Parts: sequence; C-alpha cells; structure tokens
Amino acid sequence: MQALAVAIQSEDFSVDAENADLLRQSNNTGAIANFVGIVRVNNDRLTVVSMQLEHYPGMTEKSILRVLQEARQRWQLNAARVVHRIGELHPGEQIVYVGVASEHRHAAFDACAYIMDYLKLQAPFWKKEITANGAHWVDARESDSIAAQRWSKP
Amino acid sequence: MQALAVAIQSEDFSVDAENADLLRQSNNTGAIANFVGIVRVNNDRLTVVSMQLEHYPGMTEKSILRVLQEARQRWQLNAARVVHRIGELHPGEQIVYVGVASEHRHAAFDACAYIMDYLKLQAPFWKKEITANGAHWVDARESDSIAAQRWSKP
Amino acid sequence: MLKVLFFARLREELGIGELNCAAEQAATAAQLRESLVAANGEHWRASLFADNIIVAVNQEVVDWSQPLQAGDEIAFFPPVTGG
Amino acid sequence: MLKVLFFARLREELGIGELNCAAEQAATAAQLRESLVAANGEHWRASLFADNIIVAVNQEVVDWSQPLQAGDEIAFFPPVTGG
Repeated sequence: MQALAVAIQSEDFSVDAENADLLRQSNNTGAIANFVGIVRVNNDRLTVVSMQLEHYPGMTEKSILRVLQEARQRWQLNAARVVHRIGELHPGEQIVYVGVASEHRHAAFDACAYIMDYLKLQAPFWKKEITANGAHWVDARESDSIAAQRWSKP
Repeated sequence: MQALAVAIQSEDFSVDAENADLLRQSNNTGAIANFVGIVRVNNDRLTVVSMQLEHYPGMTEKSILRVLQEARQRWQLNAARVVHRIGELHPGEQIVYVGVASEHRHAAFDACAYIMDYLKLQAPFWKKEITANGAHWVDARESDSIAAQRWSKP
Repeated sequence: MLKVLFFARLREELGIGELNCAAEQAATAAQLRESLVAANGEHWRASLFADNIIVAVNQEVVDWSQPLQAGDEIAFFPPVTGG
Repeated sequence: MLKVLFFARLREELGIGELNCAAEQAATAAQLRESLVAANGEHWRASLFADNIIVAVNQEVVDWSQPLQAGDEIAFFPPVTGG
C-alpha cells in the first residue's frame, strides 16, 4: 500500500477499513478528515431510481493521484486516499470516499475539501440518472473557475 | 434516535455504523463530512504510552448538543452526531467522531470543522498523557479567541 | 447548599472532586473561590488561582462575578484539552 | 494512427466509444474534431461542437490548438459530474 492511493471500483467501501489503511500508511496521525458522497433520493424534484456512473479508465486514476500529490505538497499530510465507485448505484448508497490523515486537523480538513472540489469539478466521471420520467445525463452545475478561485495560491 | 446526537463513552466506535445512523436520521443526504481524532504516538518528542480522558458528566453532553443545534441553525444540515471517548486510550486509537450530513458538501465540511473547533477549544474534556517520563496533564495550546474569530458572524 | 466540583489537574491537586458548602458563604463565584481558600488552607490558592482557571455555574461557563444561589452546581477546572 | 475516445453523452449520441483515424488527417485537436465531422456526417457536429465539450490528449485536458502526433490518445467528453 501507498501513502497516496486511488481506487475506482463498482463495489461498496467501508470508511472504517479505508481509514485503517490510512493509519497503516502514516506515523503520528492525530486527525483524519473524511468525505463520503451519497446518492440523493431527489434531484430537481424527480425521484431517482438509480444512477449510472461512468469514468475514463486510466485518466481518472492518474489525475486523482496527481491531485493527491498536489495536496501533499500544499499541506502537511501523512496519507490520503480516494475510492470512487462506478456502475449502477441506488439512492442512499455511498459513491465516493476521501480520507486525509495528518498530525493536525486544519490540514486534514482543507486537503479533504480541496480533493473533493477536484472530484466534483474536474475528475472525468459522468452521472446518468434514471428517474420515473426516464434516463438523463446529469448537468454540470459548478464551473471550474469557481474551484480554481477557491484554491488559487496567494 | 435523534437527528442531533451526542455520546460520551469508553467503548470504541465504528465510523460506518455512526454514518449509517446519520443517514437513517435524514432525507436526501448527498454529503457526509467526518472527522476522526486519533491518539498520536508522539507529543513534544515524548512517546505516549497511554492517554487518560476525563469529562464533566452532564455539562459535556449538554454543551456539545447545543453546539450541534447552533451548527444546524447556521448551515443547512440534515443530521449531526458526535461520539467522544473517555477513559484510557492508546496511541493509534480513535478518540472522537464527528459526522455531519447535508444535501451539499460545503455545509457539511464547514459544520464539521466548526464542531471540531468547539470540541478542541471549549468542550469540557481533559487529557492526561502517560509517557516513559511519567504522567502529565496536556496543556491547552489554542485560545478560545482564535476559534471565536474564525466563526464570528459577518 | 452549593455543590462544588473540581476536574482534572485541580481535582488531583486538591485531592477532592466534589464538596458541599453553605450558600451564605459566597454571593458570587469569586467569593466562593476566596472562601474555599480560607476554609481549606493557603495551598488551595495556588491551584484555584492558577492562570486560566475556568468556572461554570449550573454547567455554563460564567464570569467570576456570577451571583450564586442555594442549589447551584459550581465547577472549577483548568483549560480544556479535548478532541 | 490516432486513438479517439468518446465518453458519456457523446458516446451515446455518436453510437461509438472508440475509433482510430489516420494521424495525417489532423495536426491539432481542433482539426481532428472538424475531420471527424467531415468523415462521419453533419449529425456529428451537434454533438462534438456542443457547449463546453472538453478534449484530452494522452489523458491530459488540453486546448483545441494542441498539436497531435501518431500514437496519441484523444478523448472528447462533456463537462464532468463526479463526486
């Protein structure tokens, strides 16, 4: 295992198991910040029956790993990992795990939010929602420029 | 179970189980932000053998619940919970869990960081470290005024 | 009666976690602290008057000028170190 | 040869996820897009020229002016919606 790790998988994940891997990869960790994304039941007032998640094999893994490396340069991190599910998912299911281990909490929180912004705004994943009214690709809501502004260096 | 919940316990906790409780308490959650505190191995270059955590029964629970209520007034939250361990803990063990469920990630991240600042800076807990050189009460490092500034209303 | 609690370092230094005292002895939290030193000896002063000692009345952190009344629960403790 | 990939809505609209084309047909990503429309019919234009279509060369997002060379992997895709 590596201190920085990315997994794209159809299977569900366990936050406890992923956090235990983070701790095995790091010394003197005092803080773990996690984000867990969940498939929402409603989107634009339509009830979601299921969700189909597609990615760009190769580019997705490589680009997320690079963002973990950037985060480690920017903050004092011991370890960081991302698990992102693909394929068919249902409301209430887990989609994505981000875990960041650090000695102190502020670095862990900030790096976790930074990684999530990348996953939401730039990582090559696409969601298709299946609702009672049919299937449609989810529209992107936020622009890259918002994320870039938030994390621009001083 | 309540949408806002606080547990002070000597037993370990499972992030997966706590997050599942958060989801049972909430509708249409899309984002869970978590913080997990871990007993560090080293503090001030001394190797920690174990840690003794004490609280103020009654006040601790009540004051944390109030902070969860404040967070829910401040951000759009579906559910929030805190588990804080007391008693004897060893390096690498989990001390504290914070879980915040929301429709969107920014509210979840911000509320989670806000609750952690309260737990670190104001909640009545005290840590005693047992090192090879003997036992000592941990000194407070950060001041309340720093936390107050960070979250002061505009 | 007032119920008085001590936590963490204070509890260890004073050798006691809880005591009761007559409500007439102290109209405010500050007066209670003085009367505890008067009643228990000067070695209590170093502990109760250490830097940054916090006082809570009925489980709320208060100023030292906080008025007290019979039945109150007053807690003295050092700066907190949770999380 | 160039390896060309389409994802998500584009893959569905074009009815194809991957194709190869001769490297001489396109010196840049923009020229490749034009030559794909020329080779496959005008109904490809609506998809490949839709707002905010992104192009990646060798798994890096690039500008449309990006030069191409034999062996490159070029991907076209709509705005991403992960997380």
